[in-house]
Amino acid sequence: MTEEAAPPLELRGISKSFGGVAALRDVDFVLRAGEIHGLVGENGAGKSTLMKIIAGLHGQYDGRMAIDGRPVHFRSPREALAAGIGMVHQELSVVPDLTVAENVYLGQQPTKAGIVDWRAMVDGARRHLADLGIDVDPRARMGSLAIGLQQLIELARVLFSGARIVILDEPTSALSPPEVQRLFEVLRGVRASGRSIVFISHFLDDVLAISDTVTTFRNGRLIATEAAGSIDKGWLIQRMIGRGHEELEGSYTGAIALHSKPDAAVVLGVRGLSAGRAFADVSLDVRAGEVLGIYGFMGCGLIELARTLFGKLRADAGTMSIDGKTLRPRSTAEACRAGIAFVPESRRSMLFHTEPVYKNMSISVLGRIGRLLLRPSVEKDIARRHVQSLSIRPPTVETLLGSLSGGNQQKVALAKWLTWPPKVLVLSEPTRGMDVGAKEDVVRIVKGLRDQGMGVVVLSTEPETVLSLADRIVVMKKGRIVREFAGETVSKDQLLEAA
Amino acid sequence: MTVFLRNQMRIIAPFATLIVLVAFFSLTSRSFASLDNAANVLTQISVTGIIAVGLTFVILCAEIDLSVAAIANVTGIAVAYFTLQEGYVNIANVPLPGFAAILLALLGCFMLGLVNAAGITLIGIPSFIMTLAMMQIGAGISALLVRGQIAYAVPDLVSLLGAGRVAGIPCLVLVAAAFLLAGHLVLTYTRFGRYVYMVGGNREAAEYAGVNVRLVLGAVIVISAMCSGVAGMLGVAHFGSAQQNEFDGYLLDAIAAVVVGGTSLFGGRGGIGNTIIGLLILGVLNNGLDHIQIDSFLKILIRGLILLAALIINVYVQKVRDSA
Amino acid sequence: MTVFLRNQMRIIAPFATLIVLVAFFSLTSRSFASLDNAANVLTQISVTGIIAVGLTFVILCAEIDLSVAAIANVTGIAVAYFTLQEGYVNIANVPLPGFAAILLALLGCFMLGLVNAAGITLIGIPSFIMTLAMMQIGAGISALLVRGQIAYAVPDLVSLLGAGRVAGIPCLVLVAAAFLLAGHLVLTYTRFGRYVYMVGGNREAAEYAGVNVRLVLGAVIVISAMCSGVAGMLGVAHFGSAQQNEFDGYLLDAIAAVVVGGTSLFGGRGGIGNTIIGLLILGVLNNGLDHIQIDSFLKILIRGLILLAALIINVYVQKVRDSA
Amino acid sequence: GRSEKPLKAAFSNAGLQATWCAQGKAAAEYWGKLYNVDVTWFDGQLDAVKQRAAVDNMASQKWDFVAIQAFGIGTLTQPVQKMIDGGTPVIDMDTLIAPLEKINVHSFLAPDNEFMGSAVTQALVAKLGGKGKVIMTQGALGHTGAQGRAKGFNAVVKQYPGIEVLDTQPADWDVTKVARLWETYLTKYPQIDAAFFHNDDMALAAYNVMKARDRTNILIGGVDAMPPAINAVADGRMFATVRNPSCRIHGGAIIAGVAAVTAGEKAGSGIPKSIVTDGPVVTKENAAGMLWMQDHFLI
Ligand SMILES: Nc1ncnc2c1ncn2[C@@H]1O[C@H](COP(=O)(O)OP(=O)(O)OP(=O)(O)O)[C@@H](O)[C@H]1O
Ligand SMILES: Nc1ncnc2c1ncn2[C@@H]1O[C@H](COP(=O)(O)OP(=O)(O)OP(=O)(O)O)[C@@H](O)[C@H]1O
Ligand SMILES: [Mg+2]
Ligand SMILES: [Mg+2]
Repeated sequence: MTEEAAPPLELRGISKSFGGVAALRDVDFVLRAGEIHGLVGENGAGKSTLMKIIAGLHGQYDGRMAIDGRPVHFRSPREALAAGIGMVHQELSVVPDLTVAENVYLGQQPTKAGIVDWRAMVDGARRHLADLGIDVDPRARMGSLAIGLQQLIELARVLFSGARIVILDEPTSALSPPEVQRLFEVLRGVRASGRSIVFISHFLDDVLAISDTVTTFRNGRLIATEAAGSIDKGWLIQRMIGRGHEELEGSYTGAIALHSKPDAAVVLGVRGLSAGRAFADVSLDVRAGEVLGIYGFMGCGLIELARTLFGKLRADAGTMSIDGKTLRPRSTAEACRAGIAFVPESRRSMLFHTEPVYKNMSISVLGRIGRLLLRPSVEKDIARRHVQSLSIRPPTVETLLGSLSGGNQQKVALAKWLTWPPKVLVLSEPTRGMDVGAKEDVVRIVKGLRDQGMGVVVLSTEPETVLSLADRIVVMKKGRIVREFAGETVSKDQLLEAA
Repeated sequence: MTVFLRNQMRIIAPFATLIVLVAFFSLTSRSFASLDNAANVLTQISVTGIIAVGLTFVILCAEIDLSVAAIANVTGIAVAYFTLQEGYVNIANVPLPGFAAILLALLGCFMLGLVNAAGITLIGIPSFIMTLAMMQIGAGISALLVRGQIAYAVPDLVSLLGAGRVAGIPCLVLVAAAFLLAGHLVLTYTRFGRYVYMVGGNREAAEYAGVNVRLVLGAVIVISAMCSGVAGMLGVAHFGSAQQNEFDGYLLDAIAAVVVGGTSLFGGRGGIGNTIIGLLILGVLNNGLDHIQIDSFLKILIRGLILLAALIINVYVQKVRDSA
Repeated sequence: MTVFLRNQMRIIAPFATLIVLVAFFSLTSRSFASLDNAANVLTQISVTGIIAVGLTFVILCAEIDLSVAAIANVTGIAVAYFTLQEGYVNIANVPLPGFAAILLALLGCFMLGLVNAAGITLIGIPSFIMTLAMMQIGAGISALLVRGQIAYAVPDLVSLLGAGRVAGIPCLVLVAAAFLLAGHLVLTYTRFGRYVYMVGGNREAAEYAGVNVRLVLGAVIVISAMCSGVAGMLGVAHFGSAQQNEFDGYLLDAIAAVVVGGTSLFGGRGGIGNTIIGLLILGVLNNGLDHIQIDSFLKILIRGLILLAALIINVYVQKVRDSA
Repeated sequence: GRSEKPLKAAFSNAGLQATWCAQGKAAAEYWGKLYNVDVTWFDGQLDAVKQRAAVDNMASQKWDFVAIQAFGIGTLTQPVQKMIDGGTPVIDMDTLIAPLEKINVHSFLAPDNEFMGSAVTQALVAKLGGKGKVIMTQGALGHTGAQGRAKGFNAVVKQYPGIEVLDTQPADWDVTKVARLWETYLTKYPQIDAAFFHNDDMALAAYNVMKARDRTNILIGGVDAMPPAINAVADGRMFATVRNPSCRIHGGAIIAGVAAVTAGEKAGSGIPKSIVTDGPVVTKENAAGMLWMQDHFLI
């Protein structure tokens, strides 16, 4: 080796397995000083696992890690932090009951003579947040803020913690495009100060835009590392998926023509629906056999609207009707009985990880399989059908759900509504955190359902998702519907502009 | 390890504990291992067993019910309150025909269960403190009904089920067995039972799957109150008297039985099979300690230590299962 | 609503409950609203208060400690066990100098706390059942030490702090105030205190932020045991005797004080301020009911109902706060 | 007289946590040794259910005789009946196992609670000269002993129009509740002349509160006369207590049992169905003697 200085972070021959499943196989990874290193790969490729090893969350692994050439082996996040490694995790990890200021300084509250210096904390937090272009009262309770803001505050914490190596695991999934741009400016500032950043994302355009170097992962292996300037999106998809990328790419970008069906019957009618501060005066019609896309930035009320449609949240005003019959769901069970089905955005909150696949699929239709008694054989038969038609891996219905990959879990979540198709299917962020291949599967399944005559509502903050699925698109902004696209051609830029 | 074996670990560990205890007492005491004493053990765990059936439902849903003993006590006292007492019993009670007394008492515990359920599901009070308050309320009602006196008579049916024998077997044991069996069947073979496991496993997911989570929780709390009520009525018949605080000890016993048996306090895992093993462990432990010559003051400590040991084993075995 | 007011809702609701109770008892009893009686209330909540300080830490971490009363009892008995007793006390005890007795007793409760902490953080037993087992173990040790007898003498220092007065104010009240103040300062102004809120608010986030969650949990459990121990020692001095089961009632009282004060059982919300209000609510309730002429049997029920009402108010106010 | 061959006896009492019960156990073991009886103990742990389980276990073993103090009246009937039916003499101590007409025990050795209550109250009232303000602090209201003692107290004060009863709240035998109650009383009532407690442990706890407020002029009466209380009487902290003769009852049970086995005494003929085992009122004068007798398990 003829390098003058050892790289800030160097990993050699890293392998890690959970139970019998290999998550990482013999990975060599080098992070250089002052670079933004993009990391892409399918769901379950092992990106987060590698980063968690670096951040001290997984103490048990094979292989060697070195910081500035010095060998290290972290066994807790504390040790990693002490060595200058900060990480923003894929799942939001903030303390909702504490103030914004404390969340900015989480775990490193400034002290004077051993006593927490509240004033310094509030002032410092205000300064850091201003640097990110955020204007909130640092004394406000974290939980009272929108998710996107919380995500930014968590980012602020790690960016300003003084970490020399900053790992961002899908930091933008909850951010609006302007927020993403602001984040990128800050990241460039961090890079300019000589610190290094690992940036993980499924938004390949973002990765290419911000990174100096990009590394692709597939199936636990590091496939390639290239300078960002010398590659394009197609190249990345090729490396990530390992198969032809043309058709994937097609549905993913560019302007598309909408084919709405104005004469089909309205299955779900919504008039003047309002709920607290989340959204107001929302009116929609969902027709049989069409996909209605609802697009908006994070925090514009999409999540709350989805939950209100499914009876999880109570509306303050307005009406809903199914097939013209008024519906006022006070519980999810009631909405369900009326024919509405729902898939929430987080996998954690829609599946039973310690139960087998077939129970996850049958939970919503138990009442139809048998009024009082269970009929496991019927349940399994139904589950087998779905496993086959959705090509879920592994193809057995007795496997515990927790051992499936994220994409396969997502398919199971959808499958539970397919046995007796509902009249209206509400999907919230159906592709969040999914790799392009899995996204393609979702698109295929949803379009199939639509063609059977179901009314589908897709709510998403990802323009690509809405564009690839919807027959008609409405745009929400600050809790209100501001624009509808029907029977025309629409592009990503138009959506962003409307929102 | 095969999937089957792994799934069974949750019951195998407590079962091993049980075997060790039985072996230990059989070796150290000559009077322990007898048919007569086996009947003792079964009778002694019967009242706890009936309570534990309901509590198993509650704990499977990741909730807790601290009012089981108090509700048992109220119900037992209520059924006596509505029964004609001997002349020397000094309670201003309201004698009614037997079936009416039983119905009223059951209605009473149903109502208390309903209040619990409403507090937990509608108002949103955590079950731990809602049932803590109910424990006090139950004690208060008991005190008001008997006013420090003791009642002895209960309706014939209650007396038969609680203190009678059929073919030499105490009816109480048969009733407890029936409750445990029914609980097992409901949990394993009905839709409601599946919902209980799912709600305990991931409440949010159950809700998003269209399960009426509040209804399931409410039902489970009411079931617990009803089981406690029946246990209280039969307990009064079994012990031969109804008085304040009679059942206080059952709270910890019932919780311990469910948990020592291997049902997870975090919900979704375990079942009546585990509860049965837990009941037997505690029953054998309590009974066995009476059969060996041991300092009375030491007994309490030994009981606590064995309990702790059983819990540690459970937790370790669980880890083996999860990581395997 | 301003940010400030909204943040204060958690304490305003219980405070309103307290005001209502004080007003009610002042109107219905002539002897309630006096300075002397205020001193009574303060003395009466002092032992609970010291226990509740530790329990507040535990509950803020979203754990529970059911062994507080048992550990208080053991420690109180231990300090008497190591003190020279009068001739008529029939305990084979081991008299030591006062400071040695105090140190040994504190060491004892520290060890019990450590066992709790090890069970919870190292082995992974849920705190609910670990401390349930410890409750039994504590009762067992108490039984072994006093063997059904009652001890009266405690070291002078303990006796001064538990039963003495300084400038007319009971030392016990001063000690409790000192514990509450110290608890408040630690929770608000030290990193450890903030870690407690972080661990209770989001355990994973705390861990990611580099907090040694196990250490915090372990520390909190040990703190709880130590507070209970001190409460037990001073309680023995205050009540003038050390005997088995003496402190049993303190378990529910301490939990109720913390929870009625508005600290969330799910962790991360609340604090010593809330605990103080909760202590006063329970103290006023218990004391006030002694002042008004009321059927003794009805008292238990009324206490339960008022408790429930306070909880319902807490939950509703909380909802207002969260939705605002 | 003493048994030739060693006898096996089982004892159960309410709960060894109580000093009175613990003393009883020591007395039974002491007299057992003298009479060649091997005593096995089944602790009731002050819990009706636990005692029932213990007595169930007792009933499934073989004993020459059995002696029981019930924690909850009526809760032990079934196993006790089983032992009686099996020919084992069952001696009932202190508290009824069940109303006497419901169960045929060998004999019932018990103090007269009403007498104890009235005797101490009488001593207090006499000292006050029939005039003054008194408070009774009761045990658990469900406890028959407490009910009897309250009856005795009421019977006496009724006879003296000069005596005013200020309060009679229960403290459930719990010293922490006694302290709370008495703190309130001392605030509420500027004048209290005498106080009667349903047992000495409660009386001593209340004394503590009185001392803390310099109200030691209150005459204290208690029940049980265990050594700490006798000492308190001797040094003037308490005025009087009445002996609830634990040793006499438990020792008497040994003797009654041995007589039943060796001499074939039958219930109702050889030994009366019910024996009142009363103790005297203890004041400064007889305190020392009472202590000596207890040391040797005589009363
Ligand atoms: N704690 C765990 N226990 C068991 N298996 C795990 C655990 N964490 C990760 N895995 C498995 O390891 C593999 C890699 O997961 P990882 O989270 O690293 O993927 P990823 O590349 O970050 O995917 P995504 O893009 O969905 O975040 C997956 O098969 C996953 O199921
Ligand atoms: N369109 C649908 N698509 C998928 N699942 C559905 C659909 N409609 C109902 N279900 C599921 O079937 C279950 C049974 O529905 P059904 O209307 O038969 O309930 P039920 O048996 O009448 O229940 P209850 O007795 O509580 O009224 C519902 O809980 C729901 O989960
Ligand atoms: Mg990941
Ligand atoms: Mg229906």
